[in-house]
Amino acid sequence: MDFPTFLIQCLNAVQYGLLLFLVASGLTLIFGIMGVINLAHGSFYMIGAYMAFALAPLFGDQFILQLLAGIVLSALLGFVLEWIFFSYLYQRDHLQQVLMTYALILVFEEVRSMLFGNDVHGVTAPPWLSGGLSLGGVMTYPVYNLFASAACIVVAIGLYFVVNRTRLGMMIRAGASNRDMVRGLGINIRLLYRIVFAAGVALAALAGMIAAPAASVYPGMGGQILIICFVVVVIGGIGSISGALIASLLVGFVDTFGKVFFAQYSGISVYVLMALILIWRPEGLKSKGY
Amino acid sequence: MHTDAHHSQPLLQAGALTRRFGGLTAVKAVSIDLHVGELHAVIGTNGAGKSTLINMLSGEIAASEGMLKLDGVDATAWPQPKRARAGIGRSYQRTTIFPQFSVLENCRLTAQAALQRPWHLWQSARGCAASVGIAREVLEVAGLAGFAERPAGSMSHGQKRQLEIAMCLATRPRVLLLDEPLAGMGAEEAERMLSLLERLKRDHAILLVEHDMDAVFRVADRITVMVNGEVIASDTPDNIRVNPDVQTAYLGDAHEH
Amino acid sequence: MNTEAAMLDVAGVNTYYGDSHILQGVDLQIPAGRALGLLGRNGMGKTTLIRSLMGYVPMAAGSVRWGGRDVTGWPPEKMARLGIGYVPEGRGIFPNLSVSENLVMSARAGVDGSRAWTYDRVLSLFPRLAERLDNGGAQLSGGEQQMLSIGRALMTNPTLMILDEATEGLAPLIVQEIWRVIGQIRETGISTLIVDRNYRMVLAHTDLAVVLEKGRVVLAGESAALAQDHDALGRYLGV
Amino acid sequence: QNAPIKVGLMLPATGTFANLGTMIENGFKMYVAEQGGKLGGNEVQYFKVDDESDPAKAADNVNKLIKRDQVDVLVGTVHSGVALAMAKAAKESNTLLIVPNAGADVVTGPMCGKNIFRSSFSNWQPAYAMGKVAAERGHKKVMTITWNYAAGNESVKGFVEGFEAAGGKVSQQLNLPFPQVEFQALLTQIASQKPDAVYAFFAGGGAVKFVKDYAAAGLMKSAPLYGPGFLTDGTLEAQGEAAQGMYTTLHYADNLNTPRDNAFRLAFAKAYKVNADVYAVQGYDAAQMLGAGLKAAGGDIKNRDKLVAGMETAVIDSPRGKFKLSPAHNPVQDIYLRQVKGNVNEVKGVAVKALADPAKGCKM
Amino acid sequence: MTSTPLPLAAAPAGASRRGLQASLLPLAVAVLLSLLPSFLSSYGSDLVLRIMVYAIFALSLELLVGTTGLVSLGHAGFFGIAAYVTVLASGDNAASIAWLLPAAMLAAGLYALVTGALSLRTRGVYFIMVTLAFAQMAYFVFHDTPIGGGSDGMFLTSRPVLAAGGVTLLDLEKSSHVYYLALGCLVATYALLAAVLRSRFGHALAGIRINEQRMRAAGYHTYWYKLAAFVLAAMLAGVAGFLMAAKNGAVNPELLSWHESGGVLMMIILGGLGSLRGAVLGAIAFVLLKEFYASSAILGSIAERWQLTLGLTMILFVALMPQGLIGLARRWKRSPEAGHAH
Ligand SMILES: Nc1ncnc2c1ncn2[C@@H]1O[C@H](COP(=O)(O)OP(=O)(O)OP(=O)(O)O)[C@@H](O)[C@H]1O
Ligand SMILES: Nc1ncnc2c1ncn2[C@@H]1O[C@H](COP(=O)(O)OP(=O)(O)OP(=O)(O)O)[C@@H](O)[C@H]1O
Ligand SMILES: [Mg+2]
Ligand SMILES: [Mg+2]
Repeated sequence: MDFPTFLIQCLNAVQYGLLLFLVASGLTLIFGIMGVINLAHGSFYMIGAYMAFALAPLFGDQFILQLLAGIVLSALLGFVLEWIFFSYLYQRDHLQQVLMTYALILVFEEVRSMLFGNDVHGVTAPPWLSGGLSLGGVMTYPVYNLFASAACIVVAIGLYFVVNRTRLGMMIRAGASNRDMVRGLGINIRLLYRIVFAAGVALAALAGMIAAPAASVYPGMGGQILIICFVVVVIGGIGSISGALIASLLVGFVDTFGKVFFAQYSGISVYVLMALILIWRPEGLKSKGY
Repeated sequence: MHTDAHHSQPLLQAGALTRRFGGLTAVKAVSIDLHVGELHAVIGTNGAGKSTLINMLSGEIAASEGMLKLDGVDATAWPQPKRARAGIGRSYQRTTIFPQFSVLENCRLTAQAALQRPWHLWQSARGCAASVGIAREVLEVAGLAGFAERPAGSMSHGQKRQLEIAMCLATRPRVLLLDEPLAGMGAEEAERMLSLLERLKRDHAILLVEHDMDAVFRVADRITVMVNGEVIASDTPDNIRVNPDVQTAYLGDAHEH
Repeated sequence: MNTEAAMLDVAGVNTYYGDSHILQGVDLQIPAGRALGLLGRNGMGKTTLIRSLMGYVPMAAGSVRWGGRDVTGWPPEKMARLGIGYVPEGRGIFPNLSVSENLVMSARAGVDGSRAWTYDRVLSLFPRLAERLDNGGAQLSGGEQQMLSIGRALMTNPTLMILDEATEGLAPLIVQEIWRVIGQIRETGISTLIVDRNYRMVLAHTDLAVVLEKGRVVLAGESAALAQDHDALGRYLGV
Repeated sequence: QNAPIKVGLMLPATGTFANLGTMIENGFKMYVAEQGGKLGGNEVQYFKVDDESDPAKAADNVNKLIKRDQVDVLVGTVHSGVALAMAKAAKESNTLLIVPNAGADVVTGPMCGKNIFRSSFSNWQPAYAMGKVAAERGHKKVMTITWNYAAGNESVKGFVEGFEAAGGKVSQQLNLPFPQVEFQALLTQIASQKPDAVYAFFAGGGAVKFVKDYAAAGLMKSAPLYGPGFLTDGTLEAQGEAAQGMYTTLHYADNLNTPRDNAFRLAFAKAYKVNADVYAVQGYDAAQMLGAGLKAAGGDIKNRDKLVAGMETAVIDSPRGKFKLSPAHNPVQDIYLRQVKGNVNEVKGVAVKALADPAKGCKM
Repeated sequence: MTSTPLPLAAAPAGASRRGLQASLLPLAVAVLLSLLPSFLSSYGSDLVLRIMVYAIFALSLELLVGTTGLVSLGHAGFFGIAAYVTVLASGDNAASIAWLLPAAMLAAGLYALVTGALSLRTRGVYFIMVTLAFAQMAYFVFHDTPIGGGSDGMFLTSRPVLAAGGVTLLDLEKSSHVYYLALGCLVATYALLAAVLRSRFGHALAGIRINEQRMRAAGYHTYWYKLAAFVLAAMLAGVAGFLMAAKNGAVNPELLSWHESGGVLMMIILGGLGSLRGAVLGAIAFVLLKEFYASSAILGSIAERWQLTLGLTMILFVALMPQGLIGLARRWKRSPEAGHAH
């Protein structure tokens, strides 16, 4: 591999890593901080992508506006979902939540099929993002991908700030370890959790909306991303935003170079990485920090 | 077993145990000997490193430096379960029980540790007469006999503290490392615990960590005082009581009776 | 006891855990600015009473009034917002938060808008905590956790402090300090409800005392008077 | 009058391939409806099972049709792994099986059997044809890329065979785990090696994303992208601009413009409100094949020998053009060269006439 | 507070009587199962067979999750490895069950020994994910390499037999023989696990689930206990894998996929964690519900929407049954004994 190609591969790795982070961030929030093992996270991602598909014609060129509308809608959805399906599960065994989210996957998948059919759909990127940059004469790089990466970085910073630096973030984390005590301090944990859950759903949906123009929209798209996101969250250390970012980038690099060097066995590479890291550091890379 | 072994070799001997947590040295080169027939109290300010010391003696956490001998045999590298089976029993400062199990099962399970036989698949655990017998006995001793069938989690705080001690006794230890056994117990229960300690020390080596000074001065044969990870004094109770360093660092004026 | 206007007035509390009838008609009043000690042997229902009035455990019967207002059945977060600072038995530290986060997250102005208890004041009360600000809650010693739990409750600037075994595991010097602070708090007009195994200290630092026996109030009155009643103390506390 | 013929449709109703399942089913039913709801004079009764495209459940699912519903003939499916399990079960229970899509070479290779038929294609067929086309178009050095799974590997193998037989050289075979859609790393590798052309096998969402990414990387001009028809069939709306001008090979195209095809497409559009595609044709032809066999057997489904002989000798008047079956029961058919124009795969000619699958390993 | 002490130890006599009662129901079910094939169509017996195989699989996971508290999302790895070994080791002529079944179990057990030894360094969700990782590795080995026929899997050319002294006792080409072998395995697995749960070993595992720290302090080498449970569970999953391969006559990488691991985990949660009956109930419910919702003969075109109906049903179950199906059964009976099962 010559040097320019190597650099482009690094760029690929970073870009894939950042996109993974965007999806995984919502998962860290719901899974790592609230303690809900949310298998339906991939479905929220899918919902976001289909939302982009459905909203695009309504908003035309107003891409940012469309994203905002999508965030509001998905947050509302998350709010209601938490209310109906999760609010009474926190006191129970965590595995009950797993069963619930598993059931939700089935339901979402079928509802999607009823609303949108089973075709593959494309979503076009807004014109101002649809060009390509030439990279050293080797290939061109879609501007949209760079935009997506930028969006991921913004979300990463924002999320890190909220979770680590605000009282809201502290309350959420406190709630994950001892709900009763948080209540005893005068904090309405039910409302708080509903908001966090909504935020997690909105983040997943945002990821889906951002990914849609690049990845297209198709049945089962949520399932594929789900496992890899769990891998990211766990490698990073559950509940750690910065850990998730590092882990996403690591996974991005391992996946990218795995494909280049061990094409035949690249399916295993990410899992080998996870197993090695967890055997080395049983609590993930950043077990304590948030 | 020795009856009065004070002058024989110590049952448990710890040399220069040190434990660091990142930048903090929680315990600095603490040496301590425990003899059968002697109750050795360790007192000290909050965060002085008493629980950490117990954790190192029982093998719960590894010492950064130092050595440990049980019965003259080097036990520094032994993992916790091995130490426990060799006779080092401990209780926890924060109640550490099996809340879902019955009170009896809590004790039976710890008693079973000495008779594990995991391959005895045909034999029912509840039918294991030896462990059930020990469990009933220690519940009687701890004053919990009437609660045997209650789920342990449904007991009050003080009752759980009593169970904590009972579970420790159920392993039939030779060395008892007790981390604030009186905390949370009412006056009456504390009284019973103290007389139990007085009985136990005849054939056990006991290390007692406790903040209740009345109790400590009543039962201790020797007192070690820790502040910020270091031993500032180790002496008989009478000498400790009047030691000015100990008074300013720990006792305050409350115990100058 | 009934002559003063009660800040907290709990009447006829009956609480069950499953089938067992734990509290059997308990009455309790805490007048504004007064300290009340709740005594009883292990397992008599002290904690259950506190958890009932805080709204953690549903009461089968009984009422809770706050400053004359009926607040029966309110959930814990609303009770806390009335101005109750709660130091639970067993501390309830958030293990995944650092010491300073444990304090900061609970900071709140009192119902009257007062901010008497600030981060700095709590740290100066417990200098040991100031040394361990970045430690995770789970990595504190038992006593440090207890300090944190008290400090956290103070950060909410309560009008009523409920201390359930708040001195457990604290070194004698600190315990003295805590009792001194309780005295101070009392002077600033804050009420306190204290459960502690050291009945002598409780009786010395409270105005009123209530003794529970098997879920019933068997004795209630002035603390000073009870301190002299060796008979009753022997009967109900086993001392 | 005979008892109704029980047809067991084992097709995906959920998951990635759900749409293909619907098209196949509709095609099949349309032919039966055209015959007045009868095949060989018999009423047709349908039994359906969702195969979920999950090979792990395939054995159980196919047994539902064979044992529970006791169907006379099995029709299915899309996923190759599932089709293999069906073939295995069909052999063990001696049930008639018609595969209306799955291209796994082994179905009409080592797994072939008297009672096993295919109305679609073998993976080898369009790939081999594309190999010849690529060589004819003057490409010397070509790279291939696919998912690392049976269908992809078979397709690439067919392409290499066709291309190298015609004098070309495949310089590198890339693959990535199924069903991953992160192509960027491999696209970079392609770009750095500067091949004359690239042959790709992907389907569904993967096909859409691959073609879009390939175009976005600016590779379409420097290294034209070829593939079997699945790369652009049913995905053009989603691929949009990116796929324009691409060449693919398949046994069907969107505007063959034969009277037979036009009539079929019109009827299909009327009946189901969507345009017919290759999957609909395959379903339709599966029904035709069964009909031909039944006719030869005089409507008696139990007369297996006559039925099979009838199917083996029939000339199927398919919308794709007439075809017969090879001795291994795979269509011997023309493979078209098509080019993407707007939202259709326009036919540009015949890549290979009457191409028969080599049926390696078939002993019958 | 002193209440009168309860009568001394649940006397052994009483315990064995209760034990007898507790084993009555499973025995009755086993007898019923052995009679079923004479009443059922071959499809019906197939369905029951499938349920039995999944019940064994679920029981094996129950030991890990319900008893020991080790939640694994990679259990299908062992199931699938055993299935592959069954096919790979059989060769062209019918192999003997006598060594094939142990070989399959051993292979699963060995993989569990190696991966378990490493995975058990982690806890909780990390453990879940490491087990997943190891199962995925096995999955990709079979999916991406030619060892096991790649993504399409491979076939069992001839199914195993059991012969003794020239007499063929079992010939798995006959589906009734597979049925009775599976029934035998199910009974044996259930009995073994029931024995494990009431033994000291089982009690120690339960103790580890609830408070591992205390178990170590008492003198238990918890790591070895957990590893033993992990390997045992994997070997029992191997029994299910062997039966699956024998039943289907084919194997496929999807047998090792995380969907399969997730599915069996859902079974035991649905059934109710912490009881063997729950695991069996869960397997029954999961298979039957799916079967019911997906049969177009009964539900017509709604059958195609089985994901919706199944999903909604599961949501209802979670909402209404905090203890899983077994909790429902207990509520009906209100028998105090049921509460004791670990
Ligand atoms: N896991 C840990 N990581 C970091 N610091 C720790 C950890 N465990 C304990 N410490 C610190 O080590 C010091 C000693 O703690 P230890 O629990 O031994 O005190 P102690 O003497 O038992 O105090 P107390 O009487 O309050 O229980 C404390 O300052 C505590 O914060
Ligand atoms: N969760 C529970 N379920 C069932 N019974 C309980 C539960 N919690 C407490 N109890 C019982 O209620 C009674 C009162 O308990 P409580 O905790 O109120 O006692 P307490 O007076 O606070 O005792 P202590 O001084 O030991 O803290 C005890 O007998 C206890 O066993
Ligand atoms: Mg301590
Ligand atoms: Mg209490």
